[in-house]
Amino acid sequence: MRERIAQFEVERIGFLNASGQLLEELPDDIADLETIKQGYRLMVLTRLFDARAINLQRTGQLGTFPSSLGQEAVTIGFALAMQKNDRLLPSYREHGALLCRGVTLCEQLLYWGGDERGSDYQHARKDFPLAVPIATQCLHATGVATAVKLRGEPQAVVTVCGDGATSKGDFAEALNVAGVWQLPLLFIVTNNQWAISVPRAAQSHAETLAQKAIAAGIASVQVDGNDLLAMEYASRQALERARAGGGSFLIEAMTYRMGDHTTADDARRYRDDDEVSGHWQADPLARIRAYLVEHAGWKKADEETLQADCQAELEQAVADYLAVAPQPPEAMFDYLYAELPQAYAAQRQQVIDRRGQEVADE
Amino acid sequence: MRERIAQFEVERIGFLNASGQLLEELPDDIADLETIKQGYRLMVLTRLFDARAINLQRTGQLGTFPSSLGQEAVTIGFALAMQKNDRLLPSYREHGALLCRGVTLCEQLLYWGGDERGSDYQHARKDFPLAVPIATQCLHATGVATAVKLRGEPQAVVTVCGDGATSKGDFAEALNVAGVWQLPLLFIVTNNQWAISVPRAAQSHAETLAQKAIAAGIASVQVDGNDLLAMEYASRQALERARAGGGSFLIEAMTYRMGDHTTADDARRYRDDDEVSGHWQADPLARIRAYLVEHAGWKKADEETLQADCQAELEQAVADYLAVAPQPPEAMFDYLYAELPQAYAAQRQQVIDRRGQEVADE
Amino acid sequence: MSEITLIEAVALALQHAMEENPDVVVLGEDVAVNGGVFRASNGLYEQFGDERVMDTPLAENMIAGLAIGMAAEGLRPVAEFQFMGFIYPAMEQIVSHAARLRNRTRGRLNCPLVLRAPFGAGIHAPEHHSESTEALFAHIPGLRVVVPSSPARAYGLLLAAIADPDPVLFLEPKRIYRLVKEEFTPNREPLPLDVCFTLREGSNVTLVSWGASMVETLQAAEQLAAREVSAEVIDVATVSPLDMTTILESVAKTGRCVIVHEAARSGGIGAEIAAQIGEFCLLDLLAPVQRVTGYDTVVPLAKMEHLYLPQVENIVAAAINAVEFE
Amino acid sequence: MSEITLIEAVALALQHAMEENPDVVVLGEDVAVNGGVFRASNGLYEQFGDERVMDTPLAENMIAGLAIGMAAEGLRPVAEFQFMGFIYPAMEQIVSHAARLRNRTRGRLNCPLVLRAPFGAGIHAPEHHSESTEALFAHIPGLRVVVPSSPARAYGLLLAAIADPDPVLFLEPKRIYRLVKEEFTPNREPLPLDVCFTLREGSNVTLVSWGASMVETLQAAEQLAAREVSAEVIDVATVSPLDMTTILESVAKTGRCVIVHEAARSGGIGAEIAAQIGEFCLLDLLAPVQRVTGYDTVVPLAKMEHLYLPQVENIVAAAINAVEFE
Ligand SMILES: Cc1ncc(C[n+]2csc(CCOP(=O)(O)OP(=O)(O)O)c2C)c(N)n1
Ligand SMILES: Cc1ncc(C[n+]2csc(CCOP(=O)(O)OP(=O)(O)O)c2C)c(N)n1
Ligand SMILES: [Mg+2]
Ligand SMILES: [Mg+2]
Repeated sequence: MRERIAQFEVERIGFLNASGQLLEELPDDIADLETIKQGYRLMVLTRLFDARAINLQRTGQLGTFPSSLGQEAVTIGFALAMQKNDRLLPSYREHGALLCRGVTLCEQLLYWGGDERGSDYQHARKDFPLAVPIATQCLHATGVATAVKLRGEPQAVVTVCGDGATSKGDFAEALNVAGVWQLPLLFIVTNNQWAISVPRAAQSHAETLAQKAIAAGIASVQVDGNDLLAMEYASRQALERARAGGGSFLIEAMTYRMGDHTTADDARRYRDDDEVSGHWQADPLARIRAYLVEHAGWKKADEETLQADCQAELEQAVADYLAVAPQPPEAMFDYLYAELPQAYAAQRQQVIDRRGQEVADE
Repeated sequence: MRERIAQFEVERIGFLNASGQLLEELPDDIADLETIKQGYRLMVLTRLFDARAINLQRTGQLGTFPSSLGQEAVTIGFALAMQKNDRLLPSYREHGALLCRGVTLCEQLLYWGGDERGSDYQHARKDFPLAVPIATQCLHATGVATAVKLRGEPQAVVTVCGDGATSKGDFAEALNVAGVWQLPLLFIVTNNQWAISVPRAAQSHAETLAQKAIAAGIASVQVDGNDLLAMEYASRQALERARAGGGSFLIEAMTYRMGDHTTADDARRYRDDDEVSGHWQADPLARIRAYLVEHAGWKKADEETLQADCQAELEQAVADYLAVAPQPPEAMFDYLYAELPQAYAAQRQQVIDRRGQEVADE
Repeated sequence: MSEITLIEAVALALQHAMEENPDVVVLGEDVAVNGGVFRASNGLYEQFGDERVMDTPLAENMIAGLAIGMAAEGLRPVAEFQFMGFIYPAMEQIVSHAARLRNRTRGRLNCPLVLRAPFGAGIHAPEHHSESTEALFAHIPGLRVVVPSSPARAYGLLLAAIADPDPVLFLEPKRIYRLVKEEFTPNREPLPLDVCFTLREGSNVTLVSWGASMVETLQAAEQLAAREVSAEVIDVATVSPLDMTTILESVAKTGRCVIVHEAARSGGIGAEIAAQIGEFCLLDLLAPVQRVTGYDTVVPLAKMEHLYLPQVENIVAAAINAVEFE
Repeated sequence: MSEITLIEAVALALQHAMEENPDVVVLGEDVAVNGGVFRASNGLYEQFGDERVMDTPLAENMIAGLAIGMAAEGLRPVAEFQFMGFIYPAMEQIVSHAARLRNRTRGRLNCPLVLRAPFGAGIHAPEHHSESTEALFAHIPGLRVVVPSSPARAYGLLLAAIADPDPVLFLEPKRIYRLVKEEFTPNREPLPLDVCFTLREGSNVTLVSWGASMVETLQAAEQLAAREVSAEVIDVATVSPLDMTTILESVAKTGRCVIVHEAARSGGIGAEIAAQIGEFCLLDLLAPVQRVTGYDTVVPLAKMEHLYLPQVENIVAAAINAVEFE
């Protein structure tokens, strides 16, 4: 005897077409225009930042850097939906979300410039720093969400990873415990179609990545990640649900990595420029700008002011970054433990002396 | 706009009710009665073996031992469906499947008695030994299946793990690569409702474990694991499909761990005896015996002969086991590498001398 | 005052820490209703409920990651790994996150967690249940590795580990979980981390060990005394970071040292101790530092386990060798 | 004969091994079309196709488990880990399976695989891209750990690792991937495993190192020569199991030893080498064995990386110390 005992489906949400036109009437509780403008501003700033960071890297003033070009609506969309006291556990490509959370451009440059102080966020004290080891942050997020839940805080937690990351066991383990413990946790999968050179299709045979949530018995949806309205809306709904005790949620945000994986990568080795160009049609910035032009009277002058403001803010941040004095060498030891064990005191002195010697030699 | 973009369902298969009566007409290609009788014999032998092994452990003649009481139809069901040249990568509770694959009772006792030679299977040379670290065998199985596929062998691979094991990332990673590489690989999840003291419901919020396959885009089904006919049938279909290039499959076999987790466990600490007794209603042995009585003219005399034969075979195996001479102490070194590196030669000599000293002291 | 076993001492420390500090939570496989497979968390679930004593799904990597997230939020998670042989799935979380979160964020986030695991051979358990790979963790900056060798030290050191603001791997010598009993008052006082304990004073040779091997090491000292060799016995206790001061002072006095550990010899913590003695005490040494250790093999299954473990006579022989060296 | 970089030598060895033996397959993240993030498998996908050069999904634990399954079936998988800092998810598979399959089955199944990983600091990469945790793996019986320090040795040792019937962790010093060039004929001949290479003979002090630090060690030997100190230079190459014979013979001759490694000092492989020198050469030693190493810290991010790495002058100073010791 064969009987059906369970049934599932995956839905997709999007409000704007590629030209920024409404696909249907917006829900009542769509983000207000002020929020969207704020989001657009952050998108513009993020795009400028990306380009500038690559430029700094090329000129030897920054380390390896991963551009988020083309993914701005994803990262800013979910971040707009977060409350200040929610927690973010990002991957390394979420510059826009970090900005939105109050992590300064200067802090972000410091980090990518190879200075640990860049992760000592002054305005997002409880957010996690970037996770480099893929998908590991998803597990930390379950712990943070457990703590939040145990304490009865009315907050939610957001963690972000890539399409490639969904192949790593950590992701499945995190979804699983989030499901069974009904944690207030939103998983954002930024499906930008590539994990360095490995295309989405070579990563999993699943038709959607949203359906990975089914394995954990949690709800999910696929969202047009280049549609800021949809990203903000879906994220906000999921977060409200989580804060109200409704449990975890997964959003697969469909987007495209327009740039190289990082400044150390050359994407032309493994994908056609044509494929990339095609995706410019779906540019999230142009799309939301068109929406603002049509629905919020966004003018050329507004745009020019915005661009100029962002450019100025960025240049100030770069200047601040370049002016930061180096850490003292013993910083290497000073944050390893709350109090440095006696066993390492001599080594600490050694690195101070060594630096002193270097300075004397110079 | 919200649209449905994917849809999934989970089915359940079973042919016999708890009393061994047919739920509906059997498919034409159901196992023939000889196979079922062979399976029943193995189930009886496995059950006797389990009891005897526990007894050996209690009397200090065997190490920690995990009983498979109640799960015989699962483990023998899928093993019956395998061809000799298929490969098995079992977990530690698959004594019945091992028997079916030609791993002798004596080898199994040797292993559980703490002698590595128990894993040097004489008749299943390419099957993997038991995996103790949970779910790790699922990954090995993907490698074995890849090798089989690369070489164009018309074989399939079976790997087995428990309900608890499905929470470990390895399981998800293995399913994922099996899906995307379309490997000839059958995953059996022996859902016996418990992972030591942790009940199935605390392990995952997924309604079924079969649906974990959806995350990897592979097909799956839930099977009444106490129904030998259904287990053999579902496994054979999945294996034929896999051998024909149809890719991977997952079977969630629903059963119940009737005994303690192992001889080191006391299940009364965490579950009611009542719960356990209830499950005797669904005893897989009684059920398939009832089927044989009704459909194959199985008589009391047949049963008595079978029991006596199995008992004799078991006692012979126990006698053989107890008579095995110990390994020489240097065996500790002799299988570590193909050739022992010079660096360890002195240590090897030391252990020989030490054993010599012990013998002299005795 | 009553006789307490090592495993009972662990359970008492967990209970007292949870009573003192509501942020202390216990998590792991089978730690709640079942009280842990060795009963280390016996009674905690009943006393503190499922919000503070959590059975997790079966995934060690997840357990570590979960604990890190909790710790960063200010909880004091104590996570149990059922056996040290099952801690490896958590390696990435331990090496790349637990040990680094404070350093990475310049102190903004930190990681006050304890990872407990029973370790060592000698209980006739199946494969992977006999590991002593403390050296893998001792090589990781930012982590502490603590190994008690008596009930009282298990109690006091576990309290200290839980109170410590940084991550601690707390390895419990399961061979002596019930073997060693001791009378002491569980007075809610931690013992100091990062220091060795000198268990016996002596003048001819220094015996250095930790964990279950302390039993054989102390017995060896007794036998040596009978042979007029006065052995100083040091329990390292915190195997990373090492308190070399205590060890070097002792060796400077005795001129001889035998290090005893159950772990494989090559690259064991004994190597680091011997290297530092060679570096800082060379001129005091009257004999080469010797190591009495497990072999560089996989721990054999039950039938040959006894041939793997360091025995009292090996320690005695090494000490006599050292004393007779010229 | 032509000038070959270390990374080119790796690629050549892979190519030649694949040409010689159809069982050799290459797998990992980005190894196929992209040719590996450092181009170690450049051209292999084009030459051998997707059946022998496989891009895997992103999961290191899976990569290791997959390779073990393949190896047990008689293939010769060479798996790439993109950086050593990302190998930890595979720890359970490496420790509990790769290193044990042969022993566990008394030789029935074995595990002829190679796990390649670039390692070490000094290229200004992000966090986790600068690891030198070879000691973690060197402590695991059943595994070999091999570290080349020149293009010719990378070529010959990788061929040997692939031909070896047991699992080998092959760690490539990425700082010198393109820094060191060498003329040699890639003649399809393996070099021996399990032996040190003496790169320079000398009589006053033995300098022992491996991997990228060989560059500074050889430079130090030059500078010492200018100061009339004759240094013997040994490249350990196979860091587990250790060829102590070569090292001990050298130290017996020179009476002094400086060990140089980039890894954190405590519990590094330098400790094992120093311990064995102390054990077997005590009376030959004219000075304490010294270790010039990375600090017991997380490798700092790019801006302070240079302060972490052992420098030529540190090695020279240690050698001079040793020579002047009394
Ligand atoms: C555990 C681990 N393995 C490998 C890497 C190297 N690596 C960095 S990014 C990346 C690809 C990630 O792809 P995806 O998850 O899709 O994120 P995206 O880069 O597209 O944002 C890889 C393999 C890593 N950082 N961590
Ligand atoms: C990696 C790992 N963690 C923990 C254990 C200890 N352990 C042995 S069996 C078991 C429960 C397994 O449950 P399940 O997968 O349902 O299999 P079952 O025992 O029910 O057959 C645990 C936690 C282990 N063997 N390996
Ligand atoms: Mg991606
Ligand atoms: Mg189970």
